[in-house]
Amino acid sequence: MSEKPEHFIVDGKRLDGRRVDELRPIKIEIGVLGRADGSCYLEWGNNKVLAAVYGPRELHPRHRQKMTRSVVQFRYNMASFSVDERTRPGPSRRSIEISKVSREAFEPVVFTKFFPKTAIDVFVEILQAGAGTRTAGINAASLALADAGIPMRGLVSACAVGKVDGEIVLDLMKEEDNYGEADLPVAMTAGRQITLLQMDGHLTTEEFYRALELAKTGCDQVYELQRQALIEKYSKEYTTEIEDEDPAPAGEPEGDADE
Amino acid sequence: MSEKPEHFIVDGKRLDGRRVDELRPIKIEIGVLGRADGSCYLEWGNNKVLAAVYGPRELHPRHRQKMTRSVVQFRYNMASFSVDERTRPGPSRRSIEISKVSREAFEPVVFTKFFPKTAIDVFVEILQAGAGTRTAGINAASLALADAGIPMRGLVSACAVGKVDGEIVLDLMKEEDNYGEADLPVAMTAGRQITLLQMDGHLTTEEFYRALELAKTGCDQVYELQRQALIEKYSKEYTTEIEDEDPAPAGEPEGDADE
Amino acid sequence: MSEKPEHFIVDGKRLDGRRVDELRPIKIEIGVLGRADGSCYLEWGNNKVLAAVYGPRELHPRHRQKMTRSVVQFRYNMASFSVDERTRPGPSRRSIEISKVSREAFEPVVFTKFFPKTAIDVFVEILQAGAGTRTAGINAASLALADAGIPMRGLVSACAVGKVDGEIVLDLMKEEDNYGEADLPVAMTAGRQITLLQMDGHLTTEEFYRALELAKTGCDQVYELQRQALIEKYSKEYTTEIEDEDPAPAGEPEGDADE
Amino acid sequence: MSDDVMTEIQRDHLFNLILKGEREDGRAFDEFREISIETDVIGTADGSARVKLGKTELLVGVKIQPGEPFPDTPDKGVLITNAELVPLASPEYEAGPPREGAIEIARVVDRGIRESKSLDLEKLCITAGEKVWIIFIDIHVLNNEGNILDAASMGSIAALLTAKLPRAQYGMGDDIPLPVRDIPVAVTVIEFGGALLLDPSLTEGAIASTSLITITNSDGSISGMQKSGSESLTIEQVLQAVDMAKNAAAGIREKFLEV
Amino acid sequence: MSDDVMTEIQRDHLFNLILKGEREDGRAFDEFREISIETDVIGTADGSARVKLGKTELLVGVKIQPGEPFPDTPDKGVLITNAELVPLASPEYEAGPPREGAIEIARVVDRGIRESKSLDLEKLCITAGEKVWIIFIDIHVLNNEGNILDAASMGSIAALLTAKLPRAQYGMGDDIPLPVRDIPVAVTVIEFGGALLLDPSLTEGAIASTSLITITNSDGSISGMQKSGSESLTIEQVLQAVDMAKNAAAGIREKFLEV
Amino acid sequence: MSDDVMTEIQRDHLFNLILKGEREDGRAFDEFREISIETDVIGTADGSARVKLGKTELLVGVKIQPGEPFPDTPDKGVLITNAELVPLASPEYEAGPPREGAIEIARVVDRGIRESKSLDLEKLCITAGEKVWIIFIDIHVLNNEGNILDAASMGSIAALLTAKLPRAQYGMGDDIPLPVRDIPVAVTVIEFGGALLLDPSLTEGAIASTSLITITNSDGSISGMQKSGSESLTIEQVLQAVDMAKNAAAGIREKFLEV
Repeated sequence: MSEKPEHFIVDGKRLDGRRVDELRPIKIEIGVLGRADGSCYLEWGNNKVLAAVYGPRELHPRHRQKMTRSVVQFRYNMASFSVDERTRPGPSRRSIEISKVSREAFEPVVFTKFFPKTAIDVFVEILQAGAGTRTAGINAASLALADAGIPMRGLVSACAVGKVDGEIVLDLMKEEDNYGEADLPVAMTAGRQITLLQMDGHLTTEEFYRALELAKTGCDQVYELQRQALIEKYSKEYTTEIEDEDPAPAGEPEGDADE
Repeated sequence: MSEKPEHFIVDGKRLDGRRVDELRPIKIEIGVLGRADGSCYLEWGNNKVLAAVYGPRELHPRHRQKMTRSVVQFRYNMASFSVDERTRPGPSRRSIEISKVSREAFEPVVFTKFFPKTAIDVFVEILQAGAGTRTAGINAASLALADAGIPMRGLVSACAVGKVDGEIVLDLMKEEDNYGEADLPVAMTAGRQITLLQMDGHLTTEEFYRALELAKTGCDQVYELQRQALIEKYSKEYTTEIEDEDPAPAGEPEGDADE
Repeated sequence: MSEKPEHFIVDGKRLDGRRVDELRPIKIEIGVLGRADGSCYLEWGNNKVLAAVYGPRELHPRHRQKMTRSVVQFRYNMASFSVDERTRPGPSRRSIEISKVSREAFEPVVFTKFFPKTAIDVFVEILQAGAGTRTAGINAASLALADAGIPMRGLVSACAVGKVDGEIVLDLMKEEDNYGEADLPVAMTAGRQITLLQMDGHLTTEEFYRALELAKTGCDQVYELQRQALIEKYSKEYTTEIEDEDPAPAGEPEGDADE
Repeated sequence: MSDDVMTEIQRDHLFNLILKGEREDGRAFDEFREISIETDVIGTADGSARVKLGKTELLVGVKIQPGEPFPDTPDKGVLITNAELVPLASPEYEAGPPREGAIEIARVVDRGIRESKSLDLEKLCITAGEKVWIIFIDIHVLNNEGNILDAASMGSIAALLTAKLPRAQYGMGDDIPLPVRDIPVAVTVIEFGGALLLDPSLTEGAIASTSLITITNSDGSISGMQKSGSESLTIEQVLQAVDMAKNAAAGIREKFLEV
Repeated sequence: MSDDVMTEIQRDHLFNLILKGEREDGRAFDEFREISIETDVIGTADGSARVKLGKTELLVGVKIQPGEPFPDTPDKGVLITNAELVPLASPEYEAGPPREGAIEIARVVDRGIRESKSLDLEKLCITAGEKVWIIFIDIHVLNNEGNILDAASMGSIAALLTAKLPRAQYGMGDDIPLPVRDIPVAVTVIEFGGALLLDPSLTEGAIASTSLITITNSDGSISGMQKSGSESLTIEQVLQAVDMAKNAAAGIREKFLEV
Repeated sequence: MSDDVMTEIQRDHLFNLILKGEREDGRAFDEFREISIETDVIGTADGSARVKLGKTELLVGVKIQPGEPFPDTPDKGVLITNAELVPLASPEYEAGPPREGAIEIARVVDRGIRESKSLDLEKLCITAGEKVWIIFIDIHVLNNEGNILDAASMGSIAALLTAKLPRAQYGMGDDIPLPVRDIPVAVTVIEFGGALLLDPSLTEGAIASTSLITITNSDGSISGMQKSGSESLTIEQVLQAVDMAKNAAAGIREKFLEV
């Protein structure tokens, strides 16, 4: 673990040069896995996460089926090599809790009544962890659900807000997460329905209000990136389909979007 | 663990002042838990145990159901903080064995044929352990079964007999249990049917005979306390019911018996 | 673990006096267990293994049943005391892999289509391990299957070939296994169908060819011993049946073959 | 299905009550059931508390022993929080390792204590990098009639407040109180039909599964939050829930927890 | 159901035999099947025994290695007893961690050896508080045709009697015999139809599931008892069973176990 | 059943293609799908590789940390290989501890590296008997479209080739490359309808379940083999498969793995 820096914010700039209300760079690829019904690869700062959706599909064992709706299942999992100290494979208490609140971040938006007796399985793999894996996982899962064609009330967008050097800042990086004074991951819909909210640390009520405001701004930016990625993905596919009727295009291999 | 005392019996008195054939103080409360079908809280010397009964209820998984009778299940469990050295939560080999012999202490008396395909679940939690938890648990379970209205051939009453300083004594306390020469927990019905019998240590056959005799005396005393507790509980309820028809009684809160 | 010897082969003789193409002594007893449908006890050098077969019998849980065939199951297990350093009871990654390849050594020869929805369970217990337990287990399992009357295309015979002091040798003993340059366990039918093949170590392609040739010779010898054991077992039983009609034979207890 | 129908009826009933500003047991929306906290109830624990919240009841035991620090915090004591939802406490609970519900309770309670810096972990270092005090908080649920989480939070801090460092037992001087610097209190607010309610009963908790837990400290600051459950919350609801939780926590702290 | 009918018929048959003073295999009520105990059968173990009791057969291996003492007995060796009811030995046994039956066998055998002080654990201390000898007794059942427990008890003490402390291997001098001071023998007495029988066959054990196990020492004293099974026993039956067990144990000890 | 019918139809289809010397995706029998190996893709790992084999995709991460050697190799580093078939990668994979398929992949890859002496374990000793480097190879499957094993083998050696010993982090000097001496490559050959095919697609692998894996080194020698699957192979097939594997491995090594 790196040393605690003396200051996190100098002249309004953070350790990596960002403003207090600025997100780390986000890169999104939709539809990257062949077997899953929907998938998304997402990089966010140093995080690298992959989400896949399978379903609606039969739910086993049967006694867990619900007669009137689909059961959303969510598994957040860290690759052993995704953190500085190798983690043992398999679920930890931490990953079980994150899986629970992440599932609950989607249950409000998925139209589960459309698919009685089925399961909708969401799998998130953290390949490289760099502060904010649960929000990165939720953003990827949101797009994987869309890619799988699961009907939803809307996308879920997530980001964390925190406090360092006494200031409320958007999207904590690793040092800020390790040594900061508070961490507040939030997920919400474009309609401002909060579907995940956790907090660790120390905030006055006023700071909490400001943090929540900043989270809104952050989620808005994330939402815009998610929307762009979907448009790009599906317009490209549409274009590809049209191009297919033309003679083969020169120079560029087809199906790039799949990888 | 405390040091081994030089003598356990001085002038006919044991370390805590008891005679060799005297029980530690026992305190019984029946019907203490709201969710269970029957329950009992029991203190015995330094033991604090809680028993609950659920059932007859559906037995899962189905292939464990018996067509002609109910299946009695018994789970003896120690709270992590109930002993000097914190124990890890969950079953140990010791608790699995105690659960087995405790279940077998009740199978002879429960009218299982009345409730085919069902389970009768008995749960005993050791909250504070002070020598003799299995017998304390059985005594509490016996009353929890009665409180749940499970038809039985009779109450099961249990106590341990042991040997210290070469003498056969009733109801071992902790030091006697740790450093004594033998420990013999016994459970029986009022009709002298032995439903549990275990022995650790070293006894001649003659000592064993005497120990069994003393166990009878001990179980008789326990039985009397169990009977009194039931009478008190149900006569009080009966009284309460009658009082309910009167104007509210002054001064005393109702429903005390539930806690 | 013993020290590495300086030479494994001196004047054409190995540490235990064998030639390079010679098997260690093998002792076979068929039908040694009363409860199993078929069984075999086999000693091979310092290995002592026991195999039992149960089935065809109902397969639980039901969703694992196959509509058109029987499911072969194989469990290779080491007794805790079978090796120098006590092993913890229960499956290890090694024993899970050996169980898999051993099962696959029999799937090609068992007529599974005769018994849809059933299981054929093969259990191998390693009681004393001395290099080559998996091949010893397969040879015993083969005879236990025959003893259980499971229809098969033929017996499976197994042995290992290895390389020590740069030479290809048959049937590695413990020192050769620990310090040798390669180990190649092979199982095959009398018809030269290879049903198990694994290799560890370092061989040139030419050495591999020669090793496979030597394995054939070894499996042939094993097959002959297996065949003899079956003949002896069943002719003895036939004799016993005839003798039964005579007055009781003097001196020799009956049913020896069962033990 | 019949369960679903029952739930539907109960839901309608509760909803109609709420429209009239009422709850099934007559409480105001921001009113707790009767609270009782009894400390030092378990002699084998280093600190303990029995909490009753209406008929909900649980025990918290604190055990303290020397052990190794975590590698990344060599000069800090270790806090381990565990919750056991034993099957004695509710017909819904099953035996086995903690599931996500129990894990969430333990982790939220743990975070409240950890993040409020209520426990001065630096003072729990014995020899840096080698030996520190390990503080185990074990939450043992006895009767679940709703709102286990708030009861667990009260019980945990109450048990810590009365716990003693068992230094004498390890030859390190006299026993001293644990260094507790703040009194974090978790309060659950559930949302149902647009209304926010404190201290959900069992039925209320089952129907309105979505809640916001807020942990506040003596100075009114927040040290932990968790949205739990399958519905979303609006920002306004979150802000109102935080206020309700803060006020309720202040009352509980003053009345039951301050010395 | 059909199983139940079979059991009913067998029960009647056995009961009718017993009324006539007979058993299905012609033995007297207090007669054991043929016993054979062979020691030093496993070269990889430090002590071992193969026991046959009629057709019941099991192996006991003793492994000895240096390790850490328990914190509360820093100057004593450690005894660990384990029983594996592997699925090879009976169609009823399943793979997996030991269940209550296997645990009971291991614990009763362990108690007999421990409580008789047969093993001088003080002499198994190497460096107090740091290093002691760990004695593993592993009971490996090969064929269950009834009365595993008595066979396990005989095999365990026989294996201990021939075991050597492997001091040479750890550079501590010459190997010496384990310090065994007494020969405890467990004898099971089953009750059926009012009669008491020794050495139950598989059928007898299945029908008359209730037994009293008594462990007696060379001087006739008792060092362990366990009632096992779902019926009760009268005091007279207990006393008679103890006598039968003591006599049988004396015979077994003299004939098979004394050097 | 319908699954079986589908399989039957696919089998016939593939078989007809093979008779014509064709495969479903137009490849030659000895032709791999497109291979892409990207290294140093995970910043939190000490070495890593992302392998694509057609649409099959997996990540291998190498983590290195100091730890204790195995007692029987006190002067050698430790190699631990693990494969996670996470449910994100295929609808057939389930969450939970590794099953036999994952264990076989991990163990075969491990053997190839270990037996080829590719990793110089002696050089990974820090202090003999006390501290050595532990090398964890974690194979994380992302998308299974057939032939995971070959991809895992390529990825593992590629990750090792770029891995660094993190000496700086532990104050042992500068980071240096791992001592890798050889480049073992595993190649799977499947048998179907008498033909031998390289790099099975998902369908081919499912239909022709029997394969021979051969691991060859830079000098063409063999350091590991494994027959896997439920059918047998002839000796001629084995010899031909070894040749095919050796040639393919040479090509892969030269093109993708040599520096």
